[in-house]
Amino acid sequence: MPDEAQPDGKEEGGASAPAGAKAPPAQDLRELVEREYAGAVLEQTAYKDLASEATLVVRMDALVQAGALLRDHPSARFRLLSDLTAVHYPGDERPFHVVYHLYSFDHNRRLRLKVKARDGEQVPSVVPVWGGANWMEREVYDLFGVSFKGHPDLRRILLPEDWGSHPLRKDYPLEGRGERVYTKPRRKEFGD
Amino acid sequence: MGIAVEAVIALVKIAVVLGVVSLVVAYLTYLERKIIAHIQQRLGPMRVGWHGLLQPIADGAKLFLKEDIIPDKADKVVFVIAPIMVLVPAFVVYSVLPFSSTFYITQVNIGIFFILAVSSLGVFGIVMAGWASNSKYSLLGALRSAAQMLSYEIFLGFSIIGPLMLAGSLNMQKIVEAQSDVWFVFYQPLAFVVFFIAALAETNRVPFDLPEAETELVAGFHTEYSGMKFAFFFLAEYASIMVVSTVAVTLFFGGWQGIGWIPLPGFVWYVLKLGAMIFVFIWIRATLPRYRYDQLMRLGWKFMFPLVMANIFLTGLVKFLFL
Amino acid sequence: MGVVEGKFSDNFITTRIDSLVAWARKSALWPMTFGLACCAIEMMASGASRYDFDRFGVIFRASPRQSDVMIVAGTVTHKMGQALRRVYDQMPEPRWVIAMGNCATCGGPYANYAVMQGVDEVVPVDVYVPGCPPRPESLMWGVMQLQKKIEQERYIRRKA
Amino acid sequence: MFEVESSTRVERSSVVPGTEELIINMGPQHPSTHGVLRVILRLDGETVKDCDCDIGFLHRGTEKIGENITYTMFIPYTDRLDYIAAPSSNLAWVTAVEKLFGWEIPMRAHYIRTLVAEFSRISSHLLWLATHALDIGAMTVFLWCFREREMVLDLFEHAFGARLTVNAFRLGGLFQDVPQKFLDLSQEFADLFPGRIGDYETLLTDNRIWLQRTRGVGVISADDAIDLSLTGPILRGSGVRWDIRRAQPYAAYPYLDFVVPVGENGDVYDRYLVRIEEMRQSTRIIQQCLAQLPKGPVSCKVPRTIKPPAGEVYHSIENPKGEFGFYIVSDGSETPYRVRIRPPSFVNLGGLKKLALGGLVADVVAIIGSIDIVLGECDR
Repeated sequence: MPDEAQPDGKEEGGASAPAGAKAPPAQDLRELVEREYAGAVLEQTAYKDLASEATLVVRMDALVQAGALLRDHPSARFRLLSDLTAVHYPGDERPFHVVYHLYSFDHNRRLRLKVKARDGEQVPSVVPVWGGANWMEREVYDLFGVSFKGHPDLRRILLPEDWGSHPLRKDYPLEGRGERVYTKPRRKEFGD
Repeated sequence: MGIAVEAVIALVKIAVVLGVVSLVVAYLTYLERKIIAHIQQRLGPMRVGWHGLLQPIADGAKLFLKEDIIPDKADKVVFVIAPIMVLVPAFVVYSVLPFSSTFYITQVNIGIFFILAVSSLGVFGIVMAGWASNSKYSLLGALRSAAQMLSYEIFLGFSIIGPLMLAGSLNMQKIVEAQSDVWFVFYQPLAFVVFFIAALAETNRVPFDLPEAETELVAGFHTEYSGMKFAFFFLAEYASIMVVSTVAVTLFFGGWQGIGWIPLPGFVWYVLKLGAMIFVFIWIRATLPRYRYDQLMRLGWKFMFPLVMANIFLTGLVKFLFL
Repeated sequence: MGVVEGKFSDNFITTRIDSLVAWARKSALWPMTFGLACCAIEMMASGASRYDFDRFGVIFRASPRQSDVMIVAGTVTHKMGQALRRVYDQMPEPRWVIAMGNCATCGGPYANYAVMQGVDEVVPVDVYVPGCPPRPESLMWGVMQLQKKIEQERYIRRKA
Repeated sequence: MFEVESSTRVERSSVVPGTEELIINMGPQHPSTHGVLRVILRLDGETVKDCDCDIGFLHRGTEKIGENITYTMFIPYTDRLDYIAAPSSNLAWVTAVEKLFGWEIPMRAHYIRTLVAEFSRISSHLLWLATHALDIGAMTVFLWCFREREMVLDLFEHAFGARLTVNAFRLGGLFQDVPQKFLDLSQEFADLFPGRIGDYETLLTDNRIWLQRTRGVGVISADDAIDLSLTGPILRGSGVRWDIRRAQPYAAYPYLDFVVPVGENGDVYDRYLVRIEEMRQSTRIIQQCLAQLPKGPVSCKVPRTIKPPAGEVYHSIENPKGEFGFYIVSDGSETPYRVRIRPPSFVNLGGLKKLALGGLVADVVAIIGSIDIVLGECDR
């Protein structure tokens, strides 16, 4: 799959180049997390080495702890969960990448966390860490079918309850089946 | 014979008053639309007749021809009676209003009392409408309406006691005649303020239009009403505006009494004063936001009630000491 | 009212009565505020000072029971379609529908799983107003087209 | 409206007198839900005991569409996300894509973009004020606001030929330079507008009823607001001085002087004051943009086929409603692999429950108004 090869390719380029010159963005955060939870960070990337695009791929079981650490540690203070979404890479071993965009008011910097999930695997919910994740996780559940462990109220949010599938998955067609065939009312009812 | 002639005259008077009042009330809606439009830098109805003058007639005719829906789950009998219960009291009141020193349907010694008593019946219609519709918005609207109108009825009643003490009569004619020198609004400014606020609440007007608050309860107690029944509610609302304005003019602004030496017939004075009062009603609608339910109650009981009581006490004291 | 509807042949009196009925109906078109998306903003603008729908006797009512015409202003999704149909059913006869904008007309730019391709899948539409979103002038044009349509309707005369 | 389900009916069968909670269903077609939001309220009398939002009635699958069309073709769709401030959404998309490419945009384009984005902020705030005031019952404010809003829309028409969904910006800059008439009229508007804000304030700011309806209603503390990811005027109303225009400037904002207003109590009234002040600051920004507007090209060199390198970017701007961002995953082809819209209204609406509990029904209406949602980008 060319798709999921992209971040990896970037990561290799990023990891090899800055070894001498300068540390890649978010190196300090990686170290911060690793110090507390060794082996929690699986990958570290940054698009074009931009500080605003610093990305840490974390192990799923360490996600909530790492999130709480990043939120509370004075050198991180990522108190705002800007965004939470997912990307689907079908055919991959772990096809669902759940993406968290964090922002720190104190240090005015952004960080992207990623978790890669198998199909049908439950991702731990970050609602205890960032309350705003509630609706965003419901949306990911609705549109991707990724379910979250420990979410207080995991229901569909955008689509009707009886929709049945998850339209933002790559195998779902754009002009979809619609799932619900809308029965046209008979002409008679229109009073003509 | 005498009785028969009197009966015919009375019937003619009733027909005239009913016809004119219905038409005037219908045109009140036009007036409101026009005035609000101009306050909001619009034009208001322009296309239906000259400057939209036929608009109320078109509205009425359209509503008359509209399908009359009685919701499936509604309490059908009460649903039908409710608009009548609202409309009839609003029109019955006109029987005792003195339009000029000579033109009135009947002269009742307890005229003002009669007005208060009859117009307070309207709230039953509203509660019935809200209950019978079997819809939550209607029910909430009716509950708000009941609480609001019952409370403000009290202030309305108390606020007119001051002028009545000065006039020494409950007869509308006599009250007007008592103001031939000075209008009561100058003796009783507090009473007028309370009366006016209570009147706004009684007629469900902004800032007290909670029972039909469009943005909260869709259309409140008449959400489920369509066609002519809805028109009844509409007419009743504007008819009660006319009534309270008339009472205000009679009690506080000297009824048909003119100002100084300007030679105008009493009826013209009456209409002019009434028009001014109604304009203020519309002006307020275009200007103020809406109160919240609890704030409305607080305003009534904590502010207006003591005020009106103090007013009665003061009036009595002054009257006892100096007159 | 049903007793006289469509019972009479064309003659001077019945045509006069019918034109009077049509006049009343077209002069007091009260739309249901059915704002769904972008078009709703232009619909609001149509009611506001510059365009002033009130000139035509058009005032927006919040309750479907008291409205005559439903201006479907915006994208109708499958989720919304049911609610839309229900509101339409709550409106009393005679009722009309204006499909405002491309989305309500045919789905507009949203050819995908969620969007109903035109509101005429659930309710009968009288006037289609094109535009994305239509300018208030276009909506006004739509209302005037509807008025023309109402003028031609038969009330007590037999249907042609 | 939309009140016929038997489950939402008043149950009349209970003969035993007692109190029961009323479940009321506002929307999806209700005058004060600003579109097709459905709020389900559990009421005890008129007090809100529970509140649940049902959204998605305007879910148009925009993200899915984004995955199937090119980067340029997606610009008109961004218009229809936050349709009240369409140029703002345009700006978020084009800056995100430009970040993906790493293009250098000419200064003139930056300034014009900023100018137009600020106009869109004014138009959005005007619509907010209009509907918010209407919800609380003041109908004249509605029409006054629309009067000025029409002026802004006229300006858009002069520059881009459309009123609402203007499709204002292109990747790499602008489609063409704005006409001189636009700049003249902008100057005229900027001179006139502060007085008009004063007019609105005359009607509302010191109005006793307005104060009673908004003060102490829908209070949220700064910590709670951050925890719930609220952004924009709600966050600032709670006293957090954070504005992406200042914190992470884009377009021409680094060169402009403006104040980020904040509130103290985090209630509906403070949000009102914050937005009113933001309109004043926007006018200031417009004045500065017009004064400093540099000469030069309005677009950088854009290749005929737009094929960004593979990778992912997240870029957000300060929309009138909050943080509006795009997360784009590119696989190196002409269409994005994944387009994620970070919607401010969606996230802010998530805080409604926190804000509304314990209030009255009338407060819910005021609170929804003060959140300032637009369902286009809430449901996407």
